[in-house]
Amino acid sequence: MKFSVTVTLKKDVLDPQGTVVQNTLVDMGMNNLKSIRQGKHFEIEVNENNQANAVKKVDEMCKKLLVNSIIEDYKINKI
Amino acid sequence: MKFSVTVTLKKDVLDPQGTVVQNTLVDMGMNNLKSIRQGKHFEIEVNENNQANAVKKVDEMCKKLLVNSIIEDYKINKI
Amino acid sequence: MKSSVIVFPGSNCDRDVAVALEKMQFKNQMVWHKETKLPQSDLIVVPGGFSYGDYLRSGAIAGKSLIIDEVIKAANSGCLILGICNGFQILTETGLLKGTLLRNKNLRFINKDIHIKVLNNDTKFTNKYNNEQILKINIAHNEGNYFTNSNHLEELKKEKLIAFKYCNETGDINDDSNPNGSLENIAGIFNSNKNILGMMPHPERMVDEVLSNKDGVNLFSSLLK
Amino acid sequence: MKITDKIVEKHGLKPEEFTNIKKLLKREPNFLELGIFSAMWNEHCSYKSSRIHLKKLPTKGKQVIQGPGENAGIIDIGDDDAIVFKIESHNHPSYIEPYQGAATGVGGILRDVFTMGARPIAILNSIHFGSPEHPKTKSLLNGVVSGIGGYGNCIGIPTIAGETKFNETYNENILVNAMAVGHAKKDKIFYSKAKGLNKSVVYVGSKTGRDGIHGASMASAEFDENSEEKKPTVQVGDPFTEKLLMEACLELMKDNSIISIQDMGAAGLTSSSVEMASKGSLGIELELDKVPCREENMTPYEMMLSESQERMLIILEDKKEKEAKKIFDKWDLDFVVIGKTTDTNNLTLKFNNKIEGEIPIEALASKAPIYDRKWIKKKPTKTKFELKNLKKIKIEDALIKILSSPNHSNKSWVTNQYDQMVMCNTVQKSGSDAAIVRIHNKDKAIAVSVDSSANYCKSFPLTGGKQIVCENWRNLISVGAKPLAITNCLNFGNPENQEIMGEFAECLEGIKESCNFLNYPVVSGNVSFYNGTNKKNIYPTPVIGGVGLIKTLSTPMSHKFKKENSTLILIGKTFGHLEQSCFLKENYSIIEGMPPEINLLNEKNNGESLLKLIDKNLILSAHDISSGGLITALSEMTFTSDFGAKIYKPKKLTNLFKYFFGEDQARYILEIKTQNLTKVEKILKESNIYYENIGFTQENYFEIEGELKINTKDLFKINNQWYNNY
Ligand SMILES: Nc1ncnc2c1ncn2[C@@H]1O[C@H](COP(=O)(O)OP(=O)(O)O)[C@@H](O)[C@H]1O
Ligand SMILES: [Mg+2]
Repeated sequence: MKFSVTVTLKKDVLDPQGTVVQNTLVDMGMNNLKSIRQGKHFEIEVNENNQANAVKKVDEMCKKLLVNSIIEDYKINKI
Repeated sequence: MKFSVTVTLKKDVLDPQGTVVQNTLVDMGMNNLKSIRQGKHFEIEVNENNQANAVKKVDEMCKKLLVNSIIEDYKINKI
Repeated sequence: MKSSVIVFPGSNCDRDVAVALEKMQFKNQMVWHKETKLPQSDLIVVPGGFSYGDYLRSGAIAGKSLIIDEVIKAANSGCLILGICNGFQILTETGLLKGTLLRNKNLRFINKDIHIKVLNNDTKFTNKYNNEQILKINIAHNEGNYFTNSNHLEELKKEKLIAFKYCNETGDINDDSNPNGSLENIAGIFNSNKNILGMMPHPERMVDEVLSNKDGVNLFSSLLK
Repeated sequence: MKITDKIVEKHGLKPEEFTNIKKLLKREPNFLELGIFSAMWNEHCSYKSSRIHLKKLPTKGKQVIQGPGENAGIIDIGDDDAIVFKIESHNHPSYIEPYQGAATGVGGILRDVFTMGARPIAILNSIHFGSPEHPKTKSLLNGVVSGIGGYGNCIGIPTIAGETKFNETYNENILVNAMAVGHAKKDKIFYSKAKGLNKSVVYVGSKTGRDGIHGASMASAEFDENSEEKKPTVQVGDPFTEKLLMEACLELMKDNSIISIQDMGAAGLTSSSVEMASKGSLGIELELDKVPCREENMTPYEMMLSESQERMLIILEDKKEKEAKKIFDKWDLDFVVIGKTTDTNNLTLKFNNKIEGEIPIEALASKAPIYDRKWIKKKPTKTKFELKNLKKIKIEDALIKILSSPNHSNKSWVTNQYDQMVMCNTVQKSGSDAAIVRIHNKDKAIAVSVDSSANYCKSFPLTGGKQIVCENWRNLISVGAKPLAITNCLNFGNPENQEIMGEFAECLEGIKESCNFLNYPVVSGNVSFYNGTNKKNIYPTPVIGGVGLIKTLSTPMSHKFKKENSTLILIGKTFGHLEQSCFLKENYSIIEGMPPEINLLNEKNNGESLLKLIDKNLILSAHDISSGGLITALSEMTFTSDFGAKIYKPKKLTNLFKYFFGEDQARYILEIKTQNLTKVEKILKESNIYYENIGFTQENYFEIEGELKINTKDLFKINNQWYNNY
C-alpha cells in the first residue's frame, strides 16, 4: 500500500528557504506570485493490506523520524 | 489560486537521503516498510483567476527555478 | 593575469580565494552578483560558501543571478572559469558543467583533509601537476556527491574530462577513499572545451604552509602561463 | 485587562516583585508593561541571583579594553588589534529542539561579537549530554552538533575548538554553550550606550515573528480567544540572513554614522532598547506600528517580547539615514526608523499613535531586584575505597578503558562536521590543547580553549572553580600562547536551593582566586540557572573560555610527538591523586573524594617557565596533563604522530596506578631534543621547577618498561571506535 506524506512548517515558524525562493521568483519577474512555502514530501510503500494498519505504520514513521513535531505539521494521503 | 507542487528525484538518480531514512526506519523496527523516497513539496498561491493561466505560471516557476530537470520530476496539483 | 571573483550573498570563501590569487600574482577584482558587466578577466572564479544559504538546492538561486549571464557569455568565448565547492554546484546549475551534486552519502557536512589524484594534466588548470599525482587537500561540503547520467560519464572518461578523483594516501581509488559517495570517486570535472573546471576540494586552502601544505599552489600557477 | 495574581505568576514574577513594580510605577502595570517587566526582571536579563557574586570577579588588567557589562569583552593584543569574545548558554532551547536551539545559540553569540565592530574569526562550543545509554542522548547529540555546524559553516566562520562530554547528570537537561571570538581595530569599537536627544532608533535585519515569546505568552494565550493560534514557536535560525546582517553592519561601521548599536538577543526589542537607554541615561520612544513584522496582526506585547533572530537596533547620527539605508538595501535587509531617543527617561511605546505603555527605564534596569540568596558551604568529603582492596586490573586494560570511553574518545566525528578551515587562518584545529587562529595578514595569532570539570566542581566547588581556570590556562600555555583573559558560562541548578547557591558561590570564589593569581581577568560571561528538573539539579558546570596571544607564528606548538629519540620530561610533582579520577570512574565506577588540590604558586611558575622554554625554541611538543593522568596524556601525544615513546618505571612513587593515572595538577609533558636537555634543565632549575626525565620517543610503540607495549596505530584505533559504533 502506498502513501504520500507532506510535511510543512507550522504557521508562524520562520521559513528562511521559502522567503529566499519567493524573493528570487519575484525578482525573476513572476509578479503574480502571492506566496510560496516549502516543505518535504515522502512516498512510502508498506507491506500491509489493511489500510487502517498501514496508516498507523506510516503515522508511526512520521512521529518517530520523518517529522519534527515541534516545528512541523504533516498530512498522510493514500495514493 | 493555490497549487501544490511535488518534486521528486528521477528514478535512475541515486537518493542518498531516502536510502539513509529507509535504513534508519528499518533499524528502528519498521519491518513492513517496502520503500521510501523523499522529495520536496511547495504550496504556491498565485494572483490569477483563470486556471489555465495560473497553471502556466506555476509551471514556469518550476521550469525556471524550483526544479532541476536533469535530476528531478514534478507534478502540479490544484488545492 | 587578471582574475575576477564573483561574490553572491552567502559566499564565504570569496576572500580566501582572492588572497590565494593575489599571493600567486593575479590582479584580482571582486564582482558583486548584481553587476551586469564583468571586468576584463582571464580567469573567473566562482568561490565556495553558501550562496543564498544553499536554500532550495545548493547553487540554484545563484545560478539565476544577473552576473551569471555574463559568466556564461565569457565561458562560451573561451574565458577560463574555476568553480570551487559551492562554485562547482553553481556551475552545474547553470548548465556550464553537466551533472549535479547530491547530498553526501552520510547526510552530514564533511570537513577534512582528503587525497585526490590528478587524472589529466594536459589542461590549462593542471599542467603544473604530474599525471597520477596525489594531492592532500581540504574538503568542506554538504553536497559533494557527484552524479551524472551514463552517457555523460562515458564522455567524461573518453574525453579525459575528469580532473580529479578521491583516493587514499597511496592513490587507491575505491569506496573507502570516497568521502561523499561521489560517482566513481569524481572530485572535479572539466567541460568539453576544458576551459571550465568545477571541483569540490578547496585549492585556495592549500597555498600556505603555516596552515596546511602547498598542494593547491600548482593549480593557480598552471593558469599563469 | 485586569492583572490577576495568576497572570503575575504566569509571568514568572513573585508577589513581592509585583508589589515592587506597582510602587515603582505608582500604579498597576497594564498587560504589555507586565510582560516587559517579566522579561527584564527574570534571572536571564537581570542576573538577580548572581550579581552580587559576579561583582567579586577580577575584571581589570593592562590587557583589558572592555570588561563585563557590554555585549562582549575586549582585550588588547598589541599593535592596533583587539580581540572581542564572549560565551553564552542555549541549554533549554537545545533540549526542546536540538538543531535549532544549538544553531540559534551560535547565531546569538556571533551577534554579540560583531555588534561591537569585530569580524568573528572563531566559534567554540562546550556541549554536555546525558549518559550515552539514555534514550534521548543520541538524537540530542546529532541535532546539537549538526545545528552548531549548520550555522557556523553557512555563515563561514570556523568552529575550531570545544568540548563534548557525557554524564548522566545532564540526562534531562543538556548544556549547549557557544563562544565567539572576533577581531577588531582598537579605534573602531562600537558600544551600546545611547547618546544625544532625538536621535533615530533604527531597526535592521530580519522581520519580527512570534518566535520564542516566553512562558509569558502562554499566559497571555489563556486570556485570548485564539489561544491555539498564538502558541509560542521555536526560534528558527537563518544563518544566511545573519551573514548578510554581519556584512551590512561591518560595512556601515566603516564610517562614523553609528552612535550605538545593540543586538536583539533574549527579550529582543525590550532588552535592547532598555539597555541602550539605560546606559545612556536617556529615554527611548518606539512607534511599534513601524516594526517590520512577519505575521499579520501582531500585538505590541508580541513585538516587544519576540525573540526572532538576526535583528539589531542602531542609534544613528543625524542625517546618516540615507547612506545607511543604502547599505542595508544592498544586502536585502529591512532598515526602518522605529523611534527616537528622548529626555523623559522612560520607555515609551506607541501603537497607532496611542501610548500603550510607559515605564521609567531605571525601574527596568538599575531598580530590578537583586537577591542575596542563602547558601551553604560544602563540607570536604572522605573517600571510602582503598586501592589495595579493589579488584586487580592490568595497566593496559585500564588505559584502554579510558581511551575508548565516550568522554576520552577522539572527537573527529563531531569536528569533521564543522568547517574548521574557512577564512584560511586556522593554524591549529580542534584536537589539540588549544586551537590557534592567525590574525588576518599578520604574523601573530591567538589561541583559544574552553574547559569545564563538572565532577571536580560537584565534589568540592571551591577547588573545582580554581581548577578549571588553571586547566584552561595550561591549555593555552601548551600551545605556546600567553593567556590573556577569560569569559565564563556558569551553568547551575536552581539558585533558590541553598546547596546549589553554595555551589555557585564557591565555584565563583575558586574562579576568582585563580584569575587573581594568574592575572587572568574575566571580561565577559553568562549565567544559566535552573538547569535540571524538579528536585534533580545538574552538577555545577562552570565553563571557562580563554584567549591567549602568540606573538610570532614561527612554529606553532602542538602535542604531537615530532622526532625519534627525543627526551621526555615531566614537569610538576606527581603525588598520585586518584580521588575523582577518570581511572576510578571508568574502571570501578567510583566517583568519590576530593578533587586534586591546586597550588597556584606552582601553577604559575610551571606555566610561565614552559612558556619561556617554548619562546626560546627549546620544545618540540608539549601537552598538559588532565583527566586520565600521565599515561593518557602520553598516549594522546602518539596519536597521528609517527612516533611512540618508551617510559621508564617511576623511581619514587611505587604504586604504578597512582603514578600513571593520578590527576595531580600543574603538570606538563615536554618533548625535547636530547642535545638541548642541559639547556632546558638549567632553566628549570633556575626557576625552581620540579621535573623528571621520564623516557624518550621511539618509533611505532608506546611502551612502559616491563609493563606494557602497544603499537601506537592500534592505540589510536581504540581511541577512534566509540563514536563510530554509537
Ligand atoms: N559569569 C559572568 N562573568 C562575568 N560577566 C558576566 C557573567 N555573566 C554575565 N556577565 C556580563 O553581564 C552582561 C550581560 O550579560 P548577558 O545578558 O548575557 O549579555 P547579552 O545581553 O549581550 O546577551 C554581559 O556584559 C556579560 O559579559
Ligand atoms: Mg548582547
